[in-house]
Amino acid sequence: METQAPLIEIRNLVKHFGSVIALSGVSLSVHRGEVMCLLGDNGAGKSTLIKTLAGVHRPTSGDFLVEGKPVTFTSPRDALDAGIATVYQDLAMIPLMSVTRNFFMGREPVKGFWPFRNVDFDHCDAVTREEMQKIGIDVRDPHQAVGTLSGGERQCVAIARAVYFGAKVLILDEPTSALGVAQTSMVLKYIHQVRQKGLGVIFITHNVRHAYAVGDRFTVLNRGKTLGTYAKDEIQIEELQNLMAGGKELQAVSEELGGMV
Amino acid sequence: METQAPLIEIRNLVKHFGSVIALSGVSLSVHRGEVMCLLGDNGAGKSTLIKTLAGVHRPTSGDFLVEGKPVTFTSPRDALDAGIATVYQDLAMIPLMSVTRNFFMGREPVKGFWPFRNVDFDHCDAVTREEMQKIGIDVRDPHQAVGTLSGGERQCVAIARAVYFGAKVLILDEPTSALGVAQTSMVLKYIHQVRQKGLGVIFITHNVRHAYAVGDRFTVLNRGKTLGTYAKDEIQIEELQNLMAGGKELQAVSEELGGMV
Amino acid sequence: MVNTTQPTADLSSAPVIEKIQDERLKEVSLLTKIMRRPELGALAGLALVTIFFLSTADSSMFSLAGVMNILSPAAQLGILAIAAALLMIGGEFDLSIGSMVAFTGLVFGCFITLTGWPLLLAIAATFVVAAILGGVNGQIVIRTRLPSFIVTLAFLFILRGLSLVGLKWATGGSTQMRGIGAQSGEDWVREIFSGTALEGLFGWLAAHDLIAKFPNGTPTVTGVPVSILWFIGFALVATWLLLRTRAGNWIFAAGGDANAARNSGVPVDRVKTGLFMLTACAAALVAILTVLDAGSTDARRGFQKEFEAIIAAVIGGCLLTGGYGSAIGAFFGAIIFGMVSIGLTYTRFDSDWFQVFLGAMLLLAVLFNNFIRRKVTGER
Amino acid sequence: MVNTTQPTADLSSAPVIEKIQDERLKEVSLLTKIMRRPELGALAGLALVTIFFLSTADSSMFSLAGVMNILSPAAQLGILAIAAALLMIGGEFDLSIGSMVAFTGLVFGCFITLTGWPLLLAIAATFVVAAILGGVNGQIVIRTRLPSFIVTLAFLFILRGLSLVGLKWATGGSTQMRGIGAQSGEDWVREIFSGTALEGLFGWLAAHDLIAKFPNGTPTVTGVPVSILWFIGFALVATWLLLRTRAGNWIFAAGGDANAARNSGVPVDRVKTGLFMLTACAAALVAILTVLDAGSTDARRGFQKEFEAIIAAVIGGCLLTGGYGSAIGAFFGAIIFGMVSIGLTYTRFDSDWFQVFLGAMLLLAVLFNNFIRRKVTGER
Amino acid sequence: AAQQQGGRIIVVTHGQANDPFWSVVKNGVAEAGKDMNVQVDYRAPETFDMVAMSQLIDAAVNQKPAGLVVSIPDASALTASIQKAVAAGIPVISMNSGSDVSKKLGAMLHVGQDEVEAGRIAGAKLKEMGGKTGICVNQEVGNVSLDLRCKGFSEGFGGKVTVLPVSNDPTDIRAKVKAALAADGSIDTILALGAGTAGEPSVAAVKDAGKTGNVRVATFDMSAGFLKSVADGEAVFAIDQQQYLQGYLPVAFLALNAKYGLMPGGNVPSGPNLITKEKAGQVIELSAKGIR
Ligand SMILES: Nc1ncnc2c1ncn2[C@@H]1O[C@H](COP(=O)(O)OP(=O)(O)OP(=O)(O)O)[C@@H](O)[C@H]1O
Ligand SMILES: Nc1ncnc2c1ncn2[C@@H]1O[C@H](COP(=O)(O)OP(=O)(O)OP(=O)(O)O)[C@@H](O)[C@H]1O
Ligand SMILES: [Mg+2]
Ligand SMILES: [Mg+2]
Repeated sequence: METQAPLIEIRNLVKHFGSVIALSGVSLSVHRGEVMCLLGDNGAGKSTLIKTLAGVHRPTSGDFLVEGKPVTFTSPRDALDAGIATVYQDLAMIPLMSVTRNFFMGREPVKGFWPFRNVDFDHCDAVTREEMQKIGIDVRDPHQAVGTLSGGERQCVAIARAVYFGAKVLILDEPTSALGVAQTSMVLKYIHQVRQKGLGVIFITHNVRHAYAVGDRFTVLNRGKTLGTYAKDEIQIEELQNLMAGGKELQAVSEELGGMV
Repeated sequence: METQAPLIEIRNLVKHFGSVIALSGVSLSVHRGEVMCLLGDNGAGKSTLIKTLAGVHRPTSGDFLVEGKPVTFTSPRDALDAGIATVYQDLAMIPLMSVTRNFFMGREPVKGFWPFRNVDFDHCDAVTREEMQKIGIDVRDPHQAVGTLSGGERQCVAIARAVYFGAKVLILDEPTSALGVAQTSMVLKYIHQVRQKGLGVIFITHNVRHAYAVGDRFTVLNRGKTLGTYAKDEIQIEELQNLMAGGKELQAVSEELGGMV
Repeated sequence: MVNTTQPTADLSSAPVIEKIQDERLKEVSLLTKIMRRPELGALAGLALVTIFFLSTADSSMFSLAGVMNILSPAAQLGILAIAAALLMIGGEFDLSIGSMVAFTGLVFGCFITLTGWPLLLAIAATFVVAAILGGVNGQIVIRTRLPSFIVTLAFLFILRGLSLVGLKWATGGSTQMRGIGAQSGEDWVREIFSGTALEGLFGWLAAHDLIAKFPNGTPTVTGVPVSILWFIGFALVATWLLLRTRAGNWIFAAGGDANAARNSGVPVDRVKTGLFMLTACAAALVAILTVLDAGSTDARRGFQKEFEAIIAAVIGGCLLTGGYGSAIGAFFGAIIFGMVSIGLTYTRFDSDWFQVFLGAMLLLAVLFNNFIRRKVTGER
Repeated sequence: MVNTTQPTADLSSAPVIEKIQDERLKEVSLLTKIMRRPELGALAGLALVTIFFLSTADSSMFSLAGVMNILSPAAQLGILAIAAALLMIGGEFDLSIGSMVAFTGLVFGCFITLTGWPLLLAIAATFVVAAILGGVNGQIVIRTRLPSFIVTLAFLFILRGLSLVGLKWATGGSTQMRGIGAQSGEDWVREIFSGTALEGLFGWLAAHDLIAKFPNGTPTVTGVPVSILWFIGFALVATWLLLRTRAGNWIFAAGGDANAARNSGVPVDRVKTGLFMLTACAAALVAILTVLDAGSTDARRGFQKEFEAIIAAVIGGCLLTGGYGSAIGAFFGAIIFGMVSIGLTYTRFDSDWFQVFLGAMLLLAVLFNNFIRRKVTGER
Repeated sequence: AAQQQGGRIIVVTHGQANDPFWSVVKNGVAEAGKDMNVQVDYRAPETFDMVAMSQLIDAAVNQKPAGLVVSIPDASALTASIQKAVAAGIPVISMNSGSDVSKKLGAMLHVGQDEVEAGRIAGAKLKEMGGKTGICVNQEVGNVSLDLRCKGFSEGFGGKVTVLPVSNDPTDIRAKVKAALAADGSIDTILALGAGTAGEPSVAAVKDAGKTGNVRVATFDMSAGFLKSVADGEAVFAIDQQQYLQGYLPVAFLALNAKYGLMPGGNVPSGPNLITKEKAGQVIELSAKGIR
């Protein structure tokens, strides 16, 4: 075991849902201070993969090492405790609950002693407001229900939360898909900052430009299998785009529409 | 009234939700065979605007003309009957229902006479399969529940449905955000085709490249107001991008990350 | 190997129906397709309950007379349960069904005894009254956007109270109105709504010693009670409605997500109002059947039937949250409920244990139903 | 002008809480903030009901004795309603509450009369039994993933049946167990769970002619029934729990979206099991309070209380779908229900009309509650 | 006018206004109120609920009525409330149930018949008619006064008695009675605890099973339909507690007490009274009007 073991390493991960095979042997590693982009077509298994890393699903077989040590997570809580914070594609937020309550859900800071242990909501409100400000959203009232936020703002809450609690690894599943240009820039900048702090990041996106802007390495999934992993200096953006989509046909459309996709 | 009145024209549209002002005077028109891109930051009011066009919300004030005639829609059904088909950002699909049932929801073709009027589900299944094939998704079992599709596939169902039933105007609210590269190309190609058939299209997106690839005119919304409408030959892609985001700060980030956003 | 890469959203809390892509799995796929229907679990539950009683109950329970005896109460409950199931699939509850049975029974009785209308007119008028009341329920729910639970709960009390007041007014002080049967004539309309059908067939069977007879030669079962035929007929129509018609699609849509349905052009409010009216009419049908059968009505008719109807619908696989379920499931659910509640009388168990057994059997039936469904669909 | 461009998702079916961005609206914002709380509507409903009775009922209804008289049933219902509200917020139902009252009452009675344990031990043991039963309910719901509606419904029957069987066994054939009060001693434990508190104060008040007295000189109200204090205390604790603690956040999360909560690290299963245990313990508390007060228990104790508890919680603003509601709302809901049901006896209405009025008042209270909330929040 | 006559008289019982038995009581109460020219109020909890009933008595006491009439199905649970009424100086008369504790709790007298005793008399009569195996059709198991009727029946009957728990639904009752008859051929006696609810469907069930005449059906209380069956010989008798009196007399006594200070010197037994074939014809009409 080397001293600088990857933060997360999976080998030959397989995941079945009943008779459906979602992942059939995926290997991947994320190191400190690295942004690993996970790319692939709709239904390639990206979300399933990261849900397995996050403790939502249990792998059917395969090895899963965190900092070189094999782990088995039985619940998302275990993953959180191991320092893996995740922004899910479906966000994992409760629409009827306030921004603050969603922000701290599952990890509420308490004060006082046992039977009278309180959550320090004033502190929570302050943190929420501050973290949201950092990502470029001005939450005037942190008591507002998350369900009343626009899709973009909600995404920002999920990201800010994951970043705030992300101790070692930050996983982001299509965080930029609902965001406007300004917010997207902010998130990409954020990912950049997080990497500089020495965290590992797994970043899922369908936008090859977003991926190429912040990614260090790119893993492409296809039909539940790894198609390959490439360092940024090994691959051009066009090649990457073709790998993501599967090639030929796309070229035609792209040209027809002026190469703008 | 000219002979070639715009398919849809709105003037000074205002929409309040209680004390919230979502739209404060928006004007817009869509002509036959034209793709009008509706751009704007998160929360600018894009979804509210198109929901008003689609009959979901009733405008607080302002004029709404379809082919030159003033209309008031009291329900989405009225809009559908007037030939306006919409793909909502939140998709308007029932997860527990099958793909076919969702596809034809609200517009089921019936056969037979009154008390024994049946929906012709075999025909429906065939149409669904065919239309989905056209958009590049191979639905093996049209009885499968929509909730079991991936985000991207679901989006494709919604788009295929709107296109199939779209008689005059097709409204698409961020249709490409959850799609992979291949599917995105397909949708853009689709929009292109629809335009050539002479329909009007309103296309909402946060991706300036997608917008520029298919758009004829661009209307930018900001805080519930129209910031301006530009024909494709009047504006460059960089300008458009700046308009969408609101300018300066973005430049910095974009450069920092290598101008890749 | 199964080779599947079709994307599937995470839907673990709702009944997941998976997709088999490989052609080699087609047979499995067909079986799965049959077995994943919500009603199949209920059928499994019914089988379990039947086996239990076959091994513990007196053999007379499963004689022809015994089966009819189980089906009679099941039929009345079932008519309500199917209507309740449709309404639940449409995303609403009606807690006033039971009271509606009492109230429409009274209304029907009044039309017969006080106004002296012919039976057909009285029945038609009763259905009209029921439909109006159901429509009021529905309109209040739609206009105020209050949960239907609380609105129809208010009507549970109001209609129950009005039944009492009305009965006392109509009878001059009694809580029971009688003589309705005697005054309603004996024409073909009555044949449709009371007594037994297929009497000729049963008489013939008895004459040929194919079914049991009393010592005096009349068959122990003279025919199928009409309520059972109504029950079966309603179940078939409701199933056809749900699965094959436009209205059925709208019901699923309205219950699955009213907003999404509305945005897709489904007239959700009309669908829901229609369902409330249908439920009220089902209650009226039960009222007419029981009143004509018993010849009388009283203030406690239909007591807690709303509750039992919902139970039967849930046993039959309806989701309380709406958008999922089936009429045939409710059909089997009502039979399970009827069999359990009647069946214990045929066993040797001390009747004090009645409720314990009722509860345990319900739980077992539902657990088994669930177990079967999960096994078959591979859902975890 | 109001200037708001903060984005808001479409959430028209759920209580929308809008966001006011302009500083000039701060006062409105504060008012809105207070008024949008789910319990405020219930308070408005209570006001309406109070006004109704002030104008129609005997003046003695709002005398000190009258108010205590309203609060006593409200307190017993309310303890159950608050627990039911917590459970509903957590996304589950418990239909076995009413039967649990009967069963734990029997258990408690047996501990006192058969084993002769001291009161404190008997109470503790009763709570343990209740917690275990609640835990069983919860575990079945969690492990089988069946709807809690159907699981607890089975327990409704099972526990009600066991109460009957147990009572007959314990008393040698009767369905009523008497003399529990007499055997449970008169120590400080009993003071906490039965009778009245603050007797000194009321005696003093009576002595100084500040409150009404009977002809024989004793005050008409000798103190505050302890059940009312338990009720208030439980409402406060539950409110604190919901709004200020980690567990409260978890309850909202578990009910709002169990999957999302689980993914965020909330131990949803533990939270739900805990809530089921809490609900069972609340039922046990009510059982102990009523058994000590009445000195007896019977097989019908708590009949339909589960229903009333859910009604009170819904009147108090809880959503049936979970994730939204408040303990204080259930508190007011229980008082509304208690006031309506007792209040009618102070009026001149014929008791035949009781249910009609109960239903109409409930509907009115909820409609008014809804109307106020919509007016205030600008929701349409 | 009523107010001058001495305020109102409140009746609190454990039977709901829509229960056929108690609706007759209530009719008696109303009639007495009219005859004596006093205001009367009839109150009962929504289900058989002793805790709620004690609260209703408390509510009645608060209104300082001129008299209070209560039934006492559970002395332990109601003691405190009744004693409070007595302490408040309100004249109390107990009725229907509680004859044993009536005096002790301070009631002036008791009108009515003990449920156990009534059941015992019915049981003895049915035994005399040759009954060996009986069922007691109980439409509300757990309602103590109904349970006591079954208990009395089994004491008086002597033979084997099982309780058949049923709901309020006639179809359900009919099916269950039929099932019981099918499962146990030795059943020769059926006692129903309510004429309209349980009695009539029991008669129908016996008819369905082809055992009319072989199985004797009797019932507590009366309904016109059941009485008709008695007259036709399909059922043997109905036990009449003359509950109309249980409503009428206490109100009349209390009204007279308020007016002239009169009060009878002892308890008034209102029943039981077996209505057999000979008498059935005469009472059908009264029963249909809610008087018997
Ligand atoms: N809960 C589940 N039950 C059954 N199959 C599932 C489940 N979740 C995922 N799958 C399977 O996993 C495969 C991959 O789905 P996944 O959501 O991981 O795709 P994705 O790569 O995230 O797609 P997208 O880009 O559209 O989000 C699909 O083929 C689907 O059949
Ligand atoms: N149902 C509603 N109730 C109250 N306010 C609403 C409602 N729907 C929208 N709004 C308001 O409308 C404004 C615009 O929201 P909208 O959803 O139209 O934004 P959008 O431009 O579609 O944003 P995004 O790009 O994130 O989808 C928001 O400020 C919000 O406050
Ligand atoms: Mg995904
Ligand atoms: Mg939008």
